[in-house]
Amino acid sequence: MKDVLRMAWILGVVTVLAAAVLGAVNHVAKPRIEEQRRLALEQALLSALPKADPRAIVPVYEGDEIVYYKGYAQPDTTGLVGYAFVARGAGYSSEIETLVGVDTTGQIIGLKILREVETPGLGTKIEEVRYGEKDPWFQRQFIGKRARQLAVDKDGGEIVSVTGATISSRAVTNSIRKGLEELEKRLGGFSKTAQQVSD
Amino acid sequence: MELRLFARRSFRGGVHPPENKSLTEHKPIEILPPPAMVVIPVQQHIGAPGKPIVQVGDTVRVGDRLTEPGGYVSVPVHASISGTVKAIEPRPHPLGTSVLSIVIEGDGQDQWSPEVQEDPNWQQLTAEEIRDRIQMAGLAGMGGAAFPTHVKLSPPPNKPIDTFILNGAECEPYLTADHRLMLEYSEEIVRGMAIMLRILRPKRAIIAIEDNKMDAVRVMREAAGKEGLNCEVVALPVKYPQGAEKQLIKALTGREVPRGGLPMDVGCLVQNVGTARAVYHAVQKRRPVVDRVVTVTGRGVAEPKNVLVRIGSSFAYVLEHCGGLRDGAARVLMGGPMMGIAQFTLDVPVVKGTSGIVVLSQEEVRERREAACIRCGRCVDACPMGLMPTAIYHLVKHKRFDEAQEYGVLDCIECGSCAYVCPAGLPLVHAMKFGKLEVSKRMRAAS
Amino acid sequence: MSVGKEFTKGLYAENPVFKQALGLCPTLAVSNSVRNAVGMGLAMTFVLVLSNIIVSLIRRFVPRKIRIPIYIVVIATFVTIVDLVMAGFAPDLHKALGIFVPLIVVNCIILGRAEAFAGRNSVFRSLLDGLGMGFGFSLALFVLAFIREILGDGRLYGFPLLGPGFEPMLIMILPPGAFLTIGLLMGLMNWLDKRRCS
Amino acid sequence: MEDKLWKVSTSPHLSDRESIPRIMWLVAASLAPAGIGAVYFFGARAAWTIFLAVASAIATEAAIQKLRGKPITVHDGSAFVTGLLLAYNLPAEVPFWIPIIGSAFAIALGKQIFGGLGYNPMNPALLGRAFLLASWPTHMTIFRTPPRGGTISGIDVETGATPLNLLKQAQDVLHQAKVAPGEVPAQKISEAMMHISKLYESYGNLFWGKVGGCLGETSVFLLLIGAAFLLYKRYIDLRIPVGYIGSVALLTWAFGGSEGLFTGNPLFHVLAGGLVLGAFFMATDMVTSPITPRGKWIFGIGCGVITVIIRLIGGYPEGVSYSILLMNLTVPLLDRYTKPAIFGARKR
Amino acid sequence: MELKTLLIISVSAIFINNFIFSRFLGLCPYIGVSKALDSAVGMGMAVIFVMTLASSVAWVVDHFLLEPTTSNLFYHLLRLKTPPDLVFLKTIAFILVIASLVQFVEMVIQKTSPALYKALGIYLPLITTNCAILGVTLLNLDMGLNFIGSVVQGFTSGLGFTLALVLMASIRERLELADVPRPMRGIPIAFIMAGLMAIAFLGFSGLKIR
Repeated sequence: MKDVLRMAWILGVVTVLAAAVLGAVNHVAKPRIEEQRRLALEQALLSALPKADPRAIVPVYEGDEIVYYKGYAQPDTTGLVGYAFVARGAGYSSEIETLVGVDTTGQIIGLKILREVETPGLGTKIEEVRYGEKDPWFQRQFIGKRARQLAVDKDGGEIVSVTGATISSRAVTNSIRKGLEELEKRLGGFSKTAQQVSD
Repeated sequence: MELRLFARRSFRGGVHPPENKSLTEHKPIEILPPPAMVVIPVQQHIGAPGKPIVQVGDTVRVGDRLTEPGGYVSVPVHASISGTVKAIEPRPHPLGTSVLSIVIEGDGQDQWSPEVQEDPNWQQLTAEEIRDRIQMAGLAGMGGAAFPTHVKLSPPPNKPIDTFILNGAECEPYLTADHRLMLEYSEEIVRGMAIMLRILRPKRAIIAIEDNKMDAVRVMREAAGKEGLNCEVVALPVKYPQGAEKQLIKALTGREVPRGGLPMDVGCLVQNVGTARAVYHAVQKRRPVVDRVVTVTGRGVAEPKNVLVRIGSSFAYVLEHCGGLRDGAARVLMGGPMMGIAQFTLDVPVVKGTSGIVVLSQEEVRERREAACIRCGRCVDACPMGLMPTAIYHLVKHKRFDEAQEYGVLDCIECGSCAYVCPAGLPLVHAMKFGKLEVSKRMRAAS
Repeated sequence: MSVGKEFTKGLYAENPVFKQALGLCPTLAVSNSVRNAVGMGLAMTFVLVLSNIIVSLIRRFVPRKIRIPIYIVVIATFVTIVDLVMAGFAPDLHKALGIFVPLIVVNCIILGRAEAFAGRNSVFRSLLDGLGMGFGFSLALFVLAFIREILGDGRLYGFPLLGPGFEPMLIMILPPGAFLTIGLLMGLMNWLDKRRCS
Repeated sequence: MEDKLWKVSTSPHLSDRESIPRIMWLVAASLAPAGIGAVYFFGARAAWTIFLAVASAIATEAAIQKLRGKPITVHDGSAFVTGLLLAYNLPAEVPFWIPIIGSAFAIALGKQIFGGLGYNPMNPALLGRAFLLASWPTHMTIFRTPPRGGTISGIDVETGATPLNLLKQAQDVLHQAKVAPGEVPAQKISEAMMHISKLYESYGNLFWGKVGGCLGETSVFLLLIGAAFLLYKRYIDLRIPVGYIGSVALLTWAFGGSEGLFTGNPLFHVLAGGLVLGAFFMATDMVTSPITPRGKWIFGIGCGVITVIIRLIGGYPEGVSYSILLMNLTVPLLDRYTKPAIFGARKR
Repeated sequence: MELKTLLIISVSAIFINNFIFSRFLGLCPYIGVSKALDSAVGMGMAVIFVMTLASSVAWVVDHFLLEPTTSNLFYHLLRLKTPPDLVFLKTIAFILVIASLVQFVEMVIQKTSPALYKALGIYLPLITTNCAILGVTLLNLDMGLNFIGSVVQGFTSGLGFTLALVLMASIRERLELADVPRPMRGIPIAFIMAGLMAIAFLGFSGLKIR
């Protein structure tokens, strides 16, 4: 019995010691991890809203949830350049998350796929960058398009799907269109003309 | 897949090898003269060997008893020629071993023992006396299995026989000895059968013949009618191994002999037609088994025929009377090509279980180009015992005998159907025999 | 055994992956690219060396009966440190390796070395053993990833290697490719070993 | 008579005429009509693909056997059949290296690594195909060559797809329209419905082989000629194809329709795709199918169930190859648990 | 959780994202204990049992001890101002939970059912270091499943593992009789077989329950 108590004591001490060490490490690493997360999001937001100032992209909440972001040209949040939102759609083998940026008229100006675990070599081609090019060819198609144009060719739309990966292509396309329509509803309609942004 | 709709009476599995019976089926039985010398093994049956009661130098007459039965499951052997005992020593036996044998040099007289004579009072014999006579006449199943007949005719009281089957199926290719016997000695066969029925008193008696011998069916039906025998003569569709006891019972009665059991467990008893005739001889004529009908055939024999030969005549002697061997003779078998045993010498004697001497030519012999099993399942379809021969083969090959036992290796009747159809030429029967041996060795060691 | 051997045995003769078939899950899971493989190898080596050292240090004070739970706690601590540090400083790699970073805890190589070696040997030898095993593991991972990335993606460490004309054999970066590659590699090694012996 | 020692051997001393080479070459012969059909429908390119697949299979088999120091047994025809079946599972216009690599994989890793003929647990040709499909999916799913002699009213020419592909695409569009009303243009919906009805009326095309698809799978008629021959020779057991095709028909009839239970089109599903090729020539592969009668039924039905699952809700338009490969994996278990009753073991 | 969601989790865990053929979890026992069918079945049952249990207990531990929510027990017991975020301790917490769970289960089974202990007993100690167990608890956390979802995923992942293990064992038993090249015998051929099985399981990819 004494033995058991001794062992429990040793084990307890070791565990508490370990937890303490980890607490310390966590204390140091946590800000860094959050910083990394923030950076990643910022980078994505910037590729969605290329003309916005990195310091002037503000989230818009609905309850606890961020429903979209507003991007401004100036650090003092003036000169609205557009909105960004996260679109989610069920792909072939994963949920595909895309961050999409639109200008004030509802025209897509940038996008970045945040998460996808599609079939390597097929579905993942939605992120494929062709040899000698800079951006993914599939995503490039969306730039300049509006909600009504967004459907894959097989469904009668203008987006050329990735060969052999219609489901992934369709998931991205449809989720973006749905997100756009939702955004439009929230905003009560896009404006007819684009804001002039002074560079 | 078997089309079962039309098969009236049958058993599962089986094969249809070419029959090749036309070589001898129309040739009447030819009686061969007694040879100058016979070699009579003291054991020609399943059970304990007999003990010799003669000595070298003794003179014997045809029908003289040479041995004392070695026990209840044992029968004596008798002199098949008259002459002098030259030697009592191990000699090659057609089953492939050396067996103590009594060698008799003939005197050319062919003198018969005075005891061999018709018994006018045979009808008064009790069942016990009949069995005794059958045993002392040296009767052992003439179909090939050579199990002592008197034992078979003594079922224990708790297992009454309600169906008696006379086996004239003769499903082995080439063999026609039983066929000719039925055609030429139908009355004697029926008489022998009547004697056995008298002992057993079954409800039902059947004479089973494959339908490639319709003439025999007719003759036997007639003979049975004349004898006033209350029995059916049934023509069965040709299929190997129809003549195997368990398969025959299944085909005729639909009953399955349980695993490890005997026909009497389902109230049946099967006797070969040759045995029936020998029963008649033993009981009515008091004549022991000194000769038998043998089919000498195959493409390696010059003049295939059915012959009545004395027990103990050498294969060489018999073959000489059939015109000798042809060029290209490749295998000499005792029995048919499916279950027969290949002989390495022609000096072996004809024994009580020798239904045929088949000499195959090179072209007929199964080539054994062993290939890998492609799991085609033909052996499974062919096995009349419902086994998976290929599975057992692989288990035996890898010495996994416990599993082989689970897969039923002991149930194998060694009919050869599996190996006959195997496209890979695997020695399936060989593996079965080896597996059975090992498994029973282990079982004995365990008990 | 010489000190040098203590280190080199892990590389080939007692390679934890190829020779002992240990630590298979991360080996197969993250060997679809060399980048992941290197990251995983480093993380493993870090945990192996440090846990070996600590286990060797405390081996005299630990009651036999509870040594395994204590080893596990020690290992889990280092694994969590790696996890946190990687999340903070190499987020992409952290994302790519996924749950296989925390799963280093149950990697049989580490517990196996702690139990079989560090618990019985000096600190220095344990350190060398940890390094050797860690490098051996990394080497195995690297070899697998090298083959799989080149064939399956036409690239090496993310750089196009076989040119645009090469059509990558996708199956190599899918799960079946991992199984087939390691199976063939192990067979090849058995064959080479046997040839060398005879 | 000469005194010599005769050769002995164990019984039985006779055997029927069958041998493995004979079976294999006759299976190859039974596949010939479909092969000739492939060349007729898809042109000389098909012959070239078939030749490459067969040559590569034979070469790989011989090379490995030589390497292992085993007797070279390519004359037994099994490698030939594997190459042939693989070629029949390829689209007409694959690049030349596809059949070569596919056959090499099929023989090397599908068969020889287990010790060669008789030991492979899975169908090598199908493994080769699944390997190619996973490795180079685009090459394996593009059917550009329209078959000679017409297509299903032209719809498969413009899209270059097999009937099952077309069906899946059309059903996807309809499903899309159902879950998100108003998003898919009405013209696309009516086009999808038109495709489906056209497909469902194309029995003639499907039967004679005037549809897009893999080389050897399109003509049900030519395949059935070969199958009839194999059945006559008793090289294949009816249980597997009957169980397979029967369950596919039943399940597609029950669940294949869009208007509720038992509104599907079983005949279309039986005739389309590789079902007939798979059911008669690949699921029945002796080495990789169960040996017991009951096992064969379960195997065939299992193939049917998985095929229908993949066709109706899976990621691929066709599920024949995968279903057979998956059922191959169950064969040892099936054999073990469906042993036939040993004579006399049944309760009376 | 909706029944359909649970069905999707199950189908995914058994077929599409099978622990062995797709997620690479539990490979050591998969290769090690797949030589004979009987032991494979025993191992499989033990894994299903422990996985289900571990999934539920780990969810409880995570939800009430680690997550920074108002249901955190430390928040209530220590009267903290904000719920503490202890998720960084998940690895150490889960592995301790699993280790003690296995010990506990072993003891209970030994006491209550000697027959079950005989069948599962020898496999239980191996399970602590089976990464499939820790793996499933971490996956549940990653996927944000609730309690029922975690339990279902734990159970069905175990089923998927067992399916793979039993199929493999039955095939390996047959391969014992095959003429596999000498250097490939044992573990290498098991890997090749696993690769071929994984190819067959690709057939399930993209399965959608609508």
